Amino acid sequence: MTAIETNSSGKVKMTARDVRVFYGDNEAIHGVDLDVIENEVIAFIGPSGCGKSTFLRCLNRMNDTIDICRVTGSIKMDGRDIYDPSLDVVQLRAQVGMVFQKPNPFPKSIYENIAYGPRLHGLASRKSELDDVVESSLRRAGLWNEVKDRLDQPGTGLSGGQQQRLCIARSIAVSPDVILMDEPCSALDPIATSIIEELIDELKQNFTIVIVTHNMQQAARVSDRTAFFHLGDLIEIGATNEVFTNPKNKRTEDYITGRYG
Amino acid sequence: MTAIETNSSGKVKMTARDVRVFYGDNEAIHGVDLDVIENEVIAFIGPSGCGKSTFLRCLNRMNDTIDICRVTGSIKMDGRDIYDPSLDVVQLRAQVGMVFQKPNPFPKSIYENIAYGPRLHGLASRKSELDDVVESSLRRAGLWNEVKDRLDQPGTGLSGGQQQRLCIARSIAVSPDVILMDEPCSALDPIATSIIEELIDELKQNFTIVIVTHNMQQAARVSDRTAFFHLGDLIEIGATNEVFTNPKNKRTEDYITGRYG
Amino acid sequence: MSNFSLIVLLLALMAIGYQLGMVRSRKVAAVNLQQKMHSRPHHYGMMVGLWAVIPAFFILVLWTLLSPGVINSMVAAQLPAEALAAEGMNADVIMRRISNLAANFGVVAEAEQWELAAAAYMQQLKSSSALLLTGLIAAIAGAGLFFSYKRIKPQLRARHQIERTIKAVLVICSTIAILTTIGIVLSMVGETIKFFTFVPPADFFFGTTWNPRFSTTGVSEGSLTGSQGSFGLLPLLSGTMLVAAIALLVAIPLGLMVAIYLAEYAPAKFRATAKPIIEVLAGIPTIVYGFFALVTVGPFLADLGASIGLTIRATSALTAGVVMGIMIIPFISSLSDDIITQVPKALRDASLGLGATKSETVRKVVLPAALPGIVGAVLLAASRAIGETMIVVLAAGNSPALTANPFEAVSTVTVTIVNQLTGDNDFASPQSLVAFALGLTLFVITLLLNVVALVIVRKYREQYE
Amino acid sequence: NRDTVQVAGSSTVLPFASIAAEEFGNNFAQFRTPVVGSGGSSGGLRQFCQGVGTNTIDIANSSRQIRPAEVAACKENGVNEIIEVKIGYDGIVFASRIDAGIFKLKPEHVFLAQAAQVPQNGKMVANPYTNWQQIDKSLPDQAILLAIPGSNHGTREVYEEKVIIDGCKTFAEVQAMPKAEQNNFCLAMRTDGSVIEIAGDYTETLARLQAQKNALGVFGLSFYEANRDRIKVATVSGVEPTVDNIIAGTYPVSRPLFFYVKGEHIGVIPGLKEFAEYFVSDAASGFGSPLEAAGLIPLDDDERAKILADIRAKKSL
Amino acid sequence: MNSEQASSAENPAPLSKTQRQVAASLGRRHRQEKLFKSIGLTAVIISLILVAILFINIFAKGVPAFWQSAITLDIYFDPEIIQISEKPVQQPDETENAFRQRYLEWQTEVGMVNFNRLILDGLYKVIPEASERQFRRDAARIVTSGERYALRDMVIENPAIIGQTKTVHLLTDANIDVWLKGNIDRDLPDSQQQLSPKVREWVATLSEQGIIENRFSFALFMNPDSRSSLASAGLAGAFMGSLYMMLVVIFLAVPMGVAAAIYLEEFAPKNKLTDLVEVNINNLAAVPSIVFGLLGASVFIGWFNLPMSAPVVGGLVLSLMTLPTVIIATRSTLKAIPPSIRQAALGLGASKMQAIFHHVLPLAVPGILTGAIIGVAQALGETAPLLLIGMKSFVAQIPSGPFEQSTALPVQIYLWQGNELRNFFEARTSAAIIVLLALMLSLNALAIWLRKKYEKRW
Ligand SMILES: Nc1ncnc2c1ncn2[C@@H]1O[C@H](COP(=O)(O)OP(=O)(O)OP(=O)(O)O)[C@@H](O)[C@H]1O
Ligand SMILES: Nc1ncnc2c1ncn2[C@@H]1O[C@H](COP(=O)(O)OP(=O)(O)OP(=O)(O)O)[C@@H](O)[C@H]1O
Ligand SMILES: [Mg+2]
Ligand SMILES: [Mg+2]
Repeated sequence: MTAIETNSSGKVKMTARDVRVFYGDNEAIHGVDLDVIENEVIAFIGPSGCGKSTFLRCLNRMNDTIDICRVTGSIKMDGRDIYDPSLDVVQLRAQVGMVFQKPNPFPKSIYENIAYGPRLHGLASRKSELDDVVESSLRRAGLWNEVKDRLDQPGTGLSGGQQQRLCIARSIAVSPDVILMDEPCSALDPIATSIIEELIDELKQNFTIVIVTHNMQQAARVSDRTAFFHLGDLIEIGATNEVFTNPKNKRTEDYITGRYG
Repeated sequence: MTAIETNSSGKVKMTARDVRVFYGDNEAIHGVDLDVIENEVIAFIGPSGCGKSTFLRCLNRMNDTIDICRVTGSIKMDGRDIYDPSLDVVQLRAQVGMVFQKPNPFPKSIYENIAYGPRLHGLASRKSELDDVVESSLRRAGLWNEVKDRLDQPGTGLSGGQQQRLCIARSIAVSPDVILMDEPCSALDPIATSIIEELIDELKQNFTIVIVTHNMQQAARVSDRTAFFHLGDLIEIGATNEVFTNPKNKRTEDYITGRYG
Repeated sequence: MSNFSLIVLLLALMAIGYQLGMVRSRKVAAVNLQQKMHSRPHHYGMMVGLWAVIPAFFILVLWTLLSPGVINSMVAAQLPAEALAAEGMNADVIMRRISNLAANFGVVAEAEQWELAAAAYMQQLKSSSALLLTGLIAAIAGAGLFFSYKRIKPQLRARHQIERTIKAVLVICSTIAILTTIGIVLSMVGETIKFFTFVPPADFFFGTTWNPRFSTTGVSEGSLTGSQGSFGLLPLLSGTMLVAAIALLVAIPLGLMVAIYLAEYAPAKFRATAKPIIEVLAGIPTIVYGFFALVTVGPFLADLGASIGLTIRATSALTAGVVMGIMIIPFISSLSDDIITQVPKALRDASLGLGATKSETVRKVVLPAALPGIVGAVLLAASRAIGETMIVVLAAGNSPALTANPFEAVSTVTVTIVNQLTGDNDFASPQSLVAFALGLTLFVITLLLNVVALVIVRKYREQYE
Repeated sequence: NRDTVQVAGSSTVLPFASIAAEEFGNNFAQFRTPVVGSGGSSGGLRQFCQGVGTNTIDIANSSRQIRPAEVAACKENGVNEIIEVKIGYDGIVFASRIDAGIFKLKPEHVFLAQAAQVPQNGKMVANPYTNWQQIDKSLPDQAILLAIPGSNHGTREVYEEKVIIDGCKTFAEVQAMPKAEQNNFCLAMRTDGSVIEIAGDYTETLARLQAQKNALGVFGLSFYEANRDRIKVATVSGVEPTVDNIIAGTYPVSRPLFFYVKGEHIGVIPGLKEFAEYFVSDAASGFGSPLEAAGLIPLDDDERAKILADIRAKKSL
Repeated sequence: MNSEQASSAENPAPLSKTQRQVAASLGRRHRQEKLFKSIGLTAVIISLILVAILFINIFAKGVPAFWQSAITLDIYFDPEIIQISEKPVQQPDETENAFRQRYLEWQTEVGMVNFNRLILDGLYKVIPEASERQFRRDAARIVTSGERYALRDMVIENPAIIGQTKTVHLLTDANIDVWLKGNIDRDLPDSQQQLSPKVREWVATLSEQGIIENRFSFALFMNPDSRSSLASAGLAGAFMGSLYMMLVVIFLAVPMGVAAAIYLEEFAPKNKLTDLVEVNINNLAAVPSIVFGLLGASVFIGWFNLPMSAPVVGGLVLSLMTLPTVIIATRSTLKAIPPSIRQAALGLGASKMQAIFHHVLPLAVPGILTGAIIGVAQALGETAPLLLIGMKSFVAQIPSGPFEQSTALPVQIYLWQGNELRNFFEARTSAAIIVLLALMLSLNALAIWLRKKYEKRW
């Protein structure tokens, strides 16, 4: 069922083998094998409810926080099993950042929202350094101009799209190695979207990015490789232009051309 | 500043005149004049943070629930001022339904999420009728197949896109006259999106729909008229094909063609 | 009919009204197809039910309050004047005898003839009053039912009426708290003023010794005339603050950590058992704590102090504070636990996703978000600590000394209030009246503290979403 | 409408009144057992003087005589008929733990132990005593720790009057002081923790003794009687505190106990008068009666007869 | 931690600069985490240990009080001694009042009988020596004085018993109980003993013969308080009083508190006035409880003419006292409920009232219940306010309704605490506390169960 692309160039950053996720008795992911390669952008696409977010959350073990959720199989990062009990999930999550599907700013000021991570990890020793981190993160997420005069106002008082960008800014402020983005542009207009896409392009130089999107064009634009999920299975994975122009699987083709359903 | 299209065909359902919205001292909407015509689909587009949601919330007075928010100007529905103190906001909100930007299912079962509204308004007298309403609403929102076996499980345990469709189903279950949809497809894949767009087309026969979207194609596909907001101003409003093919205002053009920013 | 059966009757009417209203609203809806009903059938039903009951209930209450007075004065007017004069008795006493007779209660053997007659008259009045009331209630309830029934139209906003009624009930309930405060202040002001006629306010508020003698005002033969002792508030106040502060120092960290552990770390089963068990601490009668402090904790602390070279009295502010702190743990732990549990998961996820540890998430995200509620819990605990008596009586040594040393014996305002109010003092003497002054002062002080707390909370409040 | 006699007041009288009430209820089937509340003499009289009516109490127990100010307050509220009933005496003893030393106290010893300042060689000096032996060689060699009744207790008055003041005035230095200052001087207490004021019951005093071996406490005679195995009594001025000694008047520290009946309620509240009469009857509180067994020191027969007559005559203050 | 370092050594994944910084901070942060968690666990354990200590303290003292020594005697209801007329029956033409009068007279007549003689006669059968003149006084002390009324009540209940012999268990005197339980040193000299040497000798033999033995003390649960016959004092009156009071509190304070909290948190305009109300309610929680007693005495007894010493009044006063607790607890939880829930409901056309009652309140249930649990626990243990409304009383009857005079469990505890007999201030108070705790837990059981049911994290 799974289609693993073996001859990928570049170093493998993360590998998932036979990953299954259960919510209670319900199996949401049915044995997925997948590699994430360093410094690539990989896009997950697929119909709503097919398990993209679920799989994404496996990659930094955010599923641990859901009581009824159980993960089996192996996921490795740099060769280390991230489900190894001796592994430090905190470090894992610092290394593998995440932007959630629903924007979830802290009920703190905009400034504090961004500064939270750097402070936590001791990334800025002085106030001015922190100010710099905050400003540059907001700038890169394209939010600086809108909020620079109201940094001390609550992040929860922002518009939907602003909150989403705030969350992106917040997660890049700690410079993780891998960034998991769950539909980061869902609430954004084309312009803001293009800013984020530029950001992704820029981040790709140093980081690895996994992005979930339901926007085919976006997937085509930003990603190097694309994985297509369907009902908990990984149907197809390959170089983006390959997948989009010449899908191997019928279902992928149907989905991409919008004929599915 | 405002561009009001006067010679619109059809009966005017809602009129807004010189609507200003303040968050504290901050003016988020600067005097907007706008008509919503019966049985049309009107799309609000504009960059993130320009006030689309804010204006939308004015139309069913959801802004009342934000402490610091203050609305001036007049908004009428069927000729009645909806800010008239003698008006029953509850009835208003039953007439003017809303799908929020961030999906907010009740922490109850999926069934209860949908059944709540019909029960509240006494739209179903028997259990079987209610079951029908629940099923048809879920079907129309394209969620039935995914959740029919788990109607008794919490609505909060759904995927992002599923939650969004749940909220759409929930709001159409009470058959409001006007439906305000704040980016109803932001978390949806193309197929689910097309289902919702079909739904909108279908609803249009009987209801009036105001939709906020940042997806130009979607606006072009579903809406009869389009309003472009920018920084709290209504810049342009007109028949959708007009606005998209032949925008009157430079900023509209820039935005639509993605050159803005 | 007795009031009880009247109430049952009204409830029955309410049920009937409810049914009628429902049926009628459905009919009206079926006739007026073009116009939508404003409210749901059960709203109309409830409205009719309420109209049937509420006015009638008010009448019932008024009647019950007023009728005894009316009947009494009617009977009193009938009493033979010469008999009254002959008895030379208090009119009140006679009336009570008559009503006892009328109620067939108590064995009043030597009842006079005229008394019996008056009693019979009273009985008659009472029964006719009851009859009248029943009639009146029935009429009013019927009228209410009928007119509200008639009023059912699509435009009628029945739900509003009901919600307004409910809101009125809610308002009344919150007024009770205000009325209580007013009552408390009123019940203390008069006696406080009386107290200040004995002792100058300055001596009371700024005095540094508390040593009221046993009440001696007006003792004729006793040799102790004249000395009423000193009524300095400060030692008591400092004692109160000291003990409450120690209690909070014990309870806040313990309680909060318990709450955090139960809400964030503990397995569900453990939490479900540990929480009610810890809540028992709030329900153990304070006298038990008092003796626990006196017999167990005090000597233990004294020994502990001795072993590290500190002199701690067995009965000290420390002993009382520690034990009181134990008692109020559940106030903080259980309430905070509930509030922490309410904080949305999305916030925790956001923090964890950034690589925060669980404790960092709790400290920096969850607790700030839960702060308003937690402060409420802490204030409640603090209030309890300030208002508590029995533990302090036994454990703090009941020795009103102006000291900031927690190892010394102290006394507190509340203890003194209880002691002075329930002791053997002359109740018209300053020794006893001072209780009221103390109560009022404490009231004002805690009020100010609460204002400060409110201001602080407002400043740091974080509203999520 | 009330058919039960309501009593409230002194906690010293409470046990006696309770027994009387219970016996009354058992012996008079036609009346209900009176309800006896506590709340201190002050609290009882306060309630008593609140007015006339079924929502006020009928009898107030008191371990001291009613004060003129209280009578005035009563009258202000319409309580004019206050019938005073003396029921007997209460003895107060000094006792220490059974394993502590034997005390043969004199009033001046107690004064010297508790005073803030003591006369020494014609001068007043801050109290230097920390051990009973320093006060008098006959006293045991143990640290001074005195548990006395709190200033809200009626016992305190007797204690101060009959022990402290008496002991204090034996000193020539004190007698030399102006009369007005004597009391203040005598009653000033040391604050170094050697004196503990007990606001609660005698059980609390007992608990203190259990916690602190050296403590010398003040108890009621009946409490001591019931706990003879744990505490031992001190003689005062050489007299042993026994019922006989107290009746004979040789033991100095005792006080009368009272209750006050609201005359206005007699005839209205069933059983009120009967209860009052029963309480002071020989059967209830005479020699060999249950109240005596409970530790009340009975009145002599003449006084009893006079009081009974007063009740019958509704003789009020 | 170590293995991780090892593995990162064998697998040299070059960490970025920030990730190195992160890794560097981790050691400290994990120590913090561990510390924090263990502090939490310690706090829980300390609290549980405290509960355990208190419980052990109470139970160790209190459990023995549930057993009391009783003597088994054959009582002959001697017609010689019990000379009474026929038990009256109501005649058809007789008024209620007249019959009551007649019945009372008969009861008084029965009351005149010296039932003690029956007991003594029974005693002489097991201790013949006791019938000797010089020992009669001692013999009279063996059975506690209240038991003669038990015999009287048997006769009043069923006069046909006269002439029969019945085997009955009678409670012995409280001092005998103390002595048998070993609470008084048996080796002490006579002068320090409460019992005379003869009585001690008898009791020793009787208990060897099994005629006196420790029996489960039903009297403790069935009898009201007693002062003249200490051994037969029980908790029934206080228990019922407390129960009635708590019912009033539960049905009054909890709904009212919740209602007030809803109004203040959800409906009241946010202005200076409501701030004042909020502060005021917080402040009310700090008012010493005795002050509520003052208020209750003047309002409920003085104005509303409610009876004194009655559980309703106690319940009302305690309700006022508990109200702030419930209000504060409820408000705190209401505050913590995310606004999106309210908005979702409002957006569907629910009125504010409906949004609150359908969605917000169910989520607030756990907090409300916690408030109720703590409030009830506090109210149940409170005595000071009862002092001024006449409920800190000696009441020798079991109340048959909330308007009857009664006392309350904590009051009973206080009264027994001050009793000079050690059975009371040691064992019985603890037994009473056990009963109080049991009542508290059973009153709260439903709330605890419900709370658990409604707790859901989302
Ligand atoms: N609750 C609030 N408090 C304060 N300011 C707010 C609040 N909600 C929105 N704003 C501000 O009002 C402006 C308009 O917000 P609005 O939510 O209407 O934008 P929008 O057009 O819906 O944007 P988006 O597409 O990102 O959702 C923004 O600048 C936003 O920051
Ligand atoms: N917390 C949960 N409890 C139970 N089931 C869940 C939970 N979260 C997700 N699921 C179910 O698991 C499946 C996969 O969900 P997931 O969120 O991964 O979908 P998705 O691909 O992200 O969809 P979307 O594009 O709509 O966000 C869905 O059927 C969903 O209903
Ligand atoms: Mg998803
Ligand atoms: Mg928006």
